[in-house]
Amino acid sequence: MIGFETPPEIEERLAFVRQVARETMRPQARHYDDHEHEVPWDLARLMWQTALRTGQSFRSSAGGAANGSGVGHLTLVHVIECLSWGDAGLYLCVPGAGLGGAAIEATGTAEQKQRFLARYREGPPKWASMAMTESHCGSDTAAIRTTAVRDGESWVLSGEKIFVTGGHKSMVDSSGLMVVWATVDPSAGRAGMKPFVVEAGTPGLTVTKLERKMGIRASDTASVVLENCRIPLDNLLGSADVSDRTKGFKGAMATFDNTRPSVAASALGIARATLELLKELLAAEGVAIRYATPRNRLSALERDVVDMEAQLRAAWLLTVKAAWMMDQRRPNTVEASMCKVKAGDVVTRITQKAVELMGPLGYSRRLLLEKWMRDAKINDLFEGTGQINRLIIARRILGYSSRELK
Amino acid sequence: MIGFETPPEIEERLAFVRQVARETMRPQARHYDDHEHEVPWDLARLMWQTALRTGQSFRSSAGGAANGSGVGHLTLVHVIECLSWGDAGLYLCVPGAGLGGAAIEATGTAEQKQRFLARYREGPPKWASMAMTESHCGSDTAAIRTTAVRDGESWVLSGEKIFVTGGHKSMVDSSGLMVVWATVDPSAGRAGMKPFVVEAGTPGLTVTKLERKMGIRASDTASVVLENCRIPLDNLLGSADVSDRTKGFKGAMATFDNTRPSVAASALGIARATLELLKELLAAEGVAIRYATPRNRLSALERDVVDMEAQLRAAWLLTVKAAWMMDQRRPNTVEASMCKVKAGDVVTRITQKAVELMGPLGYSRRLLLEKWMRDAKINDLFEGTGQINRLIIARRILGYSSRELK
Amino acid sequence: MFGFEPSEEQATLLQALRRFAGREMRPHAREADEAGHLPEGLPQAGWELGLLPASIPEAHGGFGERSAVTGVLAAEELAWGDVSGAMALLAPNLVAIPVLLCGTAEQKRELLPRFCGDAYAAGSSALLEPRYDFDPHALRTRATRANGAYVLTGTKTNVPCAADAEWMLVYAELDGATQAFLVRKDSPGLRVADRERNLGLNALALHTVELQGCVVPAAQRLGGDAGCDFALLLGASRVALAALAVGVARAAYEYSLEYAKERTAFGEPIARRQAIAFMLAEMATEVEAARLMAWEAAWRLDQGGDAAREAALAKNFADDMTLAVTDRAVQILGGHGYIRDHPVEMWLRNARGFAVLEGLAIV
Amino acid sequence: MFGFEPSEEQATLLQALRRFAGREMRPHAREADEAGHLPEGLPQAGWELGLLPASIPEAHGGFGERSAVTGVLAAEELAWGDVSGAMALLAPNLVAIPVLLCGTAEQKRELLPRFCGDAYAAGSSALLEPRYDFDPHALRTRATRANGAYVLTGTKTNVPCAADAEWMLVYAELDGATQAFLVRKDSPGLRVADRERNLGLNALALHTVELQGCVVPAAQRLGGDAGCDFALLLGASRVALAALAVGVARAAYEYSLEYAKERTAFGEPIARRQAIAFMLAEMATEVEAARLMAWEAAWRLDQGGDAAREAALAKNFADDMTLAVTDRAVQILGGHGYIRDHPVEMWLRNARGFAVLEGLAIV
Repeated sequence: MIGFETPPEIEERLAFVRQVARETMRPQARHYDDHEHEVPWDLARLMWQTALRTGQSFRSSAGGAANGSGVGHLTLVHVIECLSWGDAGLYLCVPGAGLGGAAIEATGTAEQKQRFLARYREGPPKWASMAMTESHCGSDTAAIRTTAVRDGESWVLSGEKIFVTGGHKSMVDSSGLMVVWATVDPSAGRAGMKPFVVEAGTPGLTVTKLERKMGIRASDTASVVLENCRIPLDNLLGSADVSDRTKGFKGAMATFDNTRPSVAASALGIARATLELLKELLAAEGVAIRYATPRNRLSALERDVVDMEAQLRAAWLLTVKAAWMMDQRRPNTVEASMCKVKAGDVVTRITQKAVELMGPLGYSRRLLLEKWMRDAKINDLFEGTGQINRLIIARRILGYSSRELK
Repeated sequence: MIGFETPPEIEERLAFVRQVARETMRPQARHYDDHEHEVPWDLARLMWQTALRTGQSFRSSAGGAANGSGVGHLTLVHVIECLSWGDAGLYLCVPGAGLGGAAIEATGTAEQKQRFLARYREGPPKWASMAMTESHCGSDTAAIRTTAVRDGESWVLSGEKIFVTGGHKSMVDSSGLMVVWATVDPSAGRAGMKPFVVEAGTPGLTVTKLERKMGIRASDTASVVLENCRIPLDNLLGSADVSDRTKGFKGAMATFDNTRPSVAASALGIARATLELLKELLAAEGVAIRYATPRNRLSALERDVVDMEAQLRAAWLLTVKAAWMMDQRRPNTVEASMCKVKAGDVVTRITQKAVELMGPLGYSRRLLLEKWMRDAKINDLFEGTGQINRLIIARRILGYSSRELK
Repeated sequence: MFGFEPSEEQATLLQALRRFAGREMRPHAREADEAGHLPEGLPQAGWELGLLPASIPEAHGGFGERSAVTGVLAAEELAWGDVSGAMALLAPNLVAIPVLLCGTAEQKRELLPRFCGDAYAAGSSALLEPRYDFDPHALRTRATRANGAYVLTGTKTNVPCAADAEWMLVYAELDGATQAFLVRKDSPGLRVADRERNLGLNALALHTVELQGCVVPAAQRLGGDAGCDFALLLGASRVALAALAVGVARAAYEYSLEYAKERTAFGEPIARRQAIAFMLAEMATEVEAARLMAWEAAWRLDQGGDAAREAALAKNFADDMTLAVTDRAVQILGGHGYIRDHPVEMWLRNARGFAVLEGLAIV
Repeated sequence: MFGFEPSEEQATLLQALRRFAGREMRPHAREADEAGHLPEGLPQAGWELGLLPASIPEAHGGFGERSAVTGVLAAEELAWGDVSGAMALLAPNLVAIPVLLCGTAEQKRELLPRFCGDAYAAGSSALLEPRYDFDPHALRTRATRANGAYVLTGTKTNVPCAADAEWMLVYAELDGATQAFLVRKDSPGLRVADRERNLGLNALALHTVELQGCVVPAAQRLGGDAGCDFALLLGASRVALAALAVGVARAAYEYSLEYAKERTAFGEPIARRQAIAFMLAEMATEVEAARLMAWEAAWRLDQGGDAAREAALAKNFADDMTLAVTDRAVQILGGHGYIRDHPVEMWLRNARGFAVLEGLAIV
């Protein structure tokens, strides 16, 4: 059946989320933008306690999917969209298993999932992170140089990682964990790349730098050095066998497929916030948008708003569909990349345009429009740039391997 | 010095051209669109006689450059822009040495230039054409299969060519010539590619098909079969030596560098015609364009017109600069491709948008707007698609060879 | 609930439509474009798919219930085959659907059975007017009251199948709002004038229609004295056009994708170049997004909600999308895209129509 | 004649400017952005390039003649170094150029020598107002006549160097048109309020300025009783902004080009991928086109012709171009583009300002 009604169970969850976004996150948005890397502990505790009480994470679909309701990812994109409507930087500070958890879900054994993820259902707030990128390679994830060498009953990790979202929160501010991708066999290329879990407090892992960013400044983006970082053998997620291609690099890709709609949803939360504020400000000036009028009969400003609204809707429907497919357990690589590409484009365009349409008011820090433009841009860049996602889509629709289409 | 004044000698030449465009070409535009491939003899004779009388071609810069005035190419882009304002399809029917002549200018010896180009200064109207593309290769000009084999005092050409602009006019409708690119050594790649002059009436060259096109229907786009087409040895332009790289493939490229600003100018003639008609129609409806008003304060339609005007100006200035550089005998490969890319984009956008802005009137064949949209699109496609020209620009600005950037 | 999959019934219908579009429409589209008319038997052959009767309840001679969602699914498939043909096939909708949605009991009784027979019966509607700043909410065609009847005066353009339709729905301004009137062929004051000649949609018979004091009995006002909900009809029309636009774009996307995989340059398929591959990725994304927007607006119509905004947004998006996608398809084919041996230039011309057309289809 | 090459004199100046921008501006731009102010000695160091005195005739203390073309050439180079710094360096122009173009003999005598000394003397002008629909032709700041003087009332925003400038040119509506008034620092009724905090241009001191019944003697109306040619001043201002926008874009284009050649992924520089290479080709083309448009509009100003349309088109084009180019530069740097270690995110924030700003520079 074709249908577009938000199910009541999602609406129910959103009631609380909307309230937090409106009353707790939005009013603090400017403060945490001005105070880069300050941890929003009030929000973190509130969200953590609520997640513990309800058993439903705000950062991963695990709860939903596990209880068989089948709307895990659909719920998640709705929740994330709402939280990012409140503030995208603060959303990234909401504790929970997040991207690190998604990697464990995608590549870990049942035992590992239990062992590593249990902490996210008890105790004080915790974050999880994933370390993939290295300074010499961005999109080229197969080129990573961090090594994992077996030494008796341990793996010893050595290398440097950058762009670890929430790295500081997961390892320093809380007793969380980081999923570190390293190669067990540099000669094996992607097949040698494996995910390892490093728990907070493990000697040999140091957070060396927090990036100063254009936007989403509440979120920490960490650099990490691994120096003879020793972890138990069974902290390798999945199999150490380099001929086992199902869980290694493909596991990472599965993680991204899982999380791309979440990134899209976050982008679209910013876009909706922007469009709503823009329309409110215009309405206060007596400008009403005549949606049903042919668009070349509108004022330039009205037509821009109508276009922005159409683009936002387009991106949101792609996102909902990608999440729905995941809940239906269908392959959704193309759809996940499509919604990511589109949402990244759309939020960039909408926020940039909104600043322009409000003139000097839009450019000023008195309104949040300029902040949202800064926050927005990350969505074109992380978890695969727009270019990488276009590559993924193109390979699939053309039936090309990554060798055939580089 | 930086300056933007059209020199008086160009203005003088344009007086006649403007009159022809307005009084002879424009009124016949629809007729020759409806009657595909009919030769506009009246126009052809008028332009031919005028060129003979004045000694100034409408299709090539040769006259201007030779007399040392130094404004040959500048004049030419102005002339072509004006003629295409009249009608781009009919402009391509104006007799003269055109693209074939440009190839001879770029690659021939002084003797060859005299021998082959003299006919364009006397007798009845004649056209020249250039045959490069083959059906299996479009942009990949180095892959051509047409061969030239030496047999005593002759070259024997064999192969099939498509997309020969004006092929029929040059070889069937007049005693002109065609510059045919063929390889003297298939193993030598680009180095083996050489230009050969085939004169009208040469046995073994047959025009086999005229393409039915979206627009510029007055112009013929011919397919040609060469079957043991025997031509004198010295009809090879430049040197037969495959190690001589200056005049072969590079000669072709020089031809394109020479003619790309002309193609851009033709595109921009269509664009200006479109914009002028659009503004006239709107003015008749009482719509005035407020140029100096901030554009987000305009109506959607006004802002579109202002944007179109800015884009047209941008493309035209790039074109003028590329032509100016050629007159200054400076390398202008980048500039020639820039103006071609921009003009192709701009004319496509402007004509497509104009149809939309005039609503059902724009879509109707009662106005020429729909025709100009069809005429326009070729400019994105021939003498290097937008993609190929981007490649050329990119290689130059990056300092990459064609091997490094494919 | 959310759902992105046609029902079983819809899937079966789509299969039949795809077969029909591929076999009966696509192969003849170019010839029809050049000739200026559709293949003789096409409307009848398409009629036998039973689309419209499946939207009309049994009480009025049909065998189903209208679903805008099913309508947009069908419209996309038909337009994928040929949009001129699709509009001709859907022309009976132009009368039947508005009557079904807004007609009086009498109007339904009188008109709906005419569209449930075995033979294709053309219908038509006249909304568009020949002005650059056409606005369906501010028509220049006027309806005035006189002697208990309505008198229509004005000029309409691009009225589909106007010469063949027994009934035509004419939209006119009445008391400051847009209303619709059922006008029978050969009514005095109604003149079906010349065929329009346009950039595209050449195979579809589109006419100028002159209304010069055309008297229409009060009972032929759509919805009777209460009138019709024009916003509802406009929404249903815009959704239909959006879906047709998706069909055209999908055709062009698929064609250029196949071409790019087969065409080689510099020793490999051109699809292996990022410039081409990324264009295709973007085309695929935009087509899919436009489709979902049309679906959502149609779904909202079926829920009985106000879909005016969604329908307008879906149409706006699809208008731009279909132009961009067909233009890119021509670009991918390069010089070959400009030649009428390939269909892409025709699709570009057809696609350009969407942003300037209103009211030419309804589901 | 057509010409696309700076004169010898201009070329010499450009060399000096390039050196200055590269050594004195670029290296400090990021720190200035974070700190919210320019390096202490920058305005004075820039002043020693002698740009403004070279535009003022000897009779008024300078040593040259104004050329808008030279002005845009200089503006591009300075903005390539840092646009906040460039605007501060050019701030004296905001008073001097309008006086030069439209001032009375008395105004020229009084004011121009102040801008020909050895020390940088800030100037300022107040055009922009804090509203989304700002239009320089329809100001809300009003000038009314009272007792042979003018009284100014209204609120101005983003007034550069307002706290430091001895003289400020305030634009206000008078008799339905925009006119300008020379207002001295500390005039009663003139209040330089808080620094603005914006998305970009953070190093430049931009202030809100309140005018509450600020009385200005009649002799301080620019051009005296005859007033000024505002269209001319607006044109000269828009051309300056267009050239500054080109400078920002060129910086981003060059930086991302170098990055793309050095950064490797999948075994080769990312510039070898079409997606990146084509972006760079388009950026190069757009920067060049915008530059030529600014040149042409400036040339037209120098010819004494009406350049209002050309200047508006040049600014419109440059506004869009500089946003698109800086955004693409961030895109080419990927995640690194988002980090404040690289300048491109700053350039994107600065670039976004152009479409919302008017009157902040003049040449």
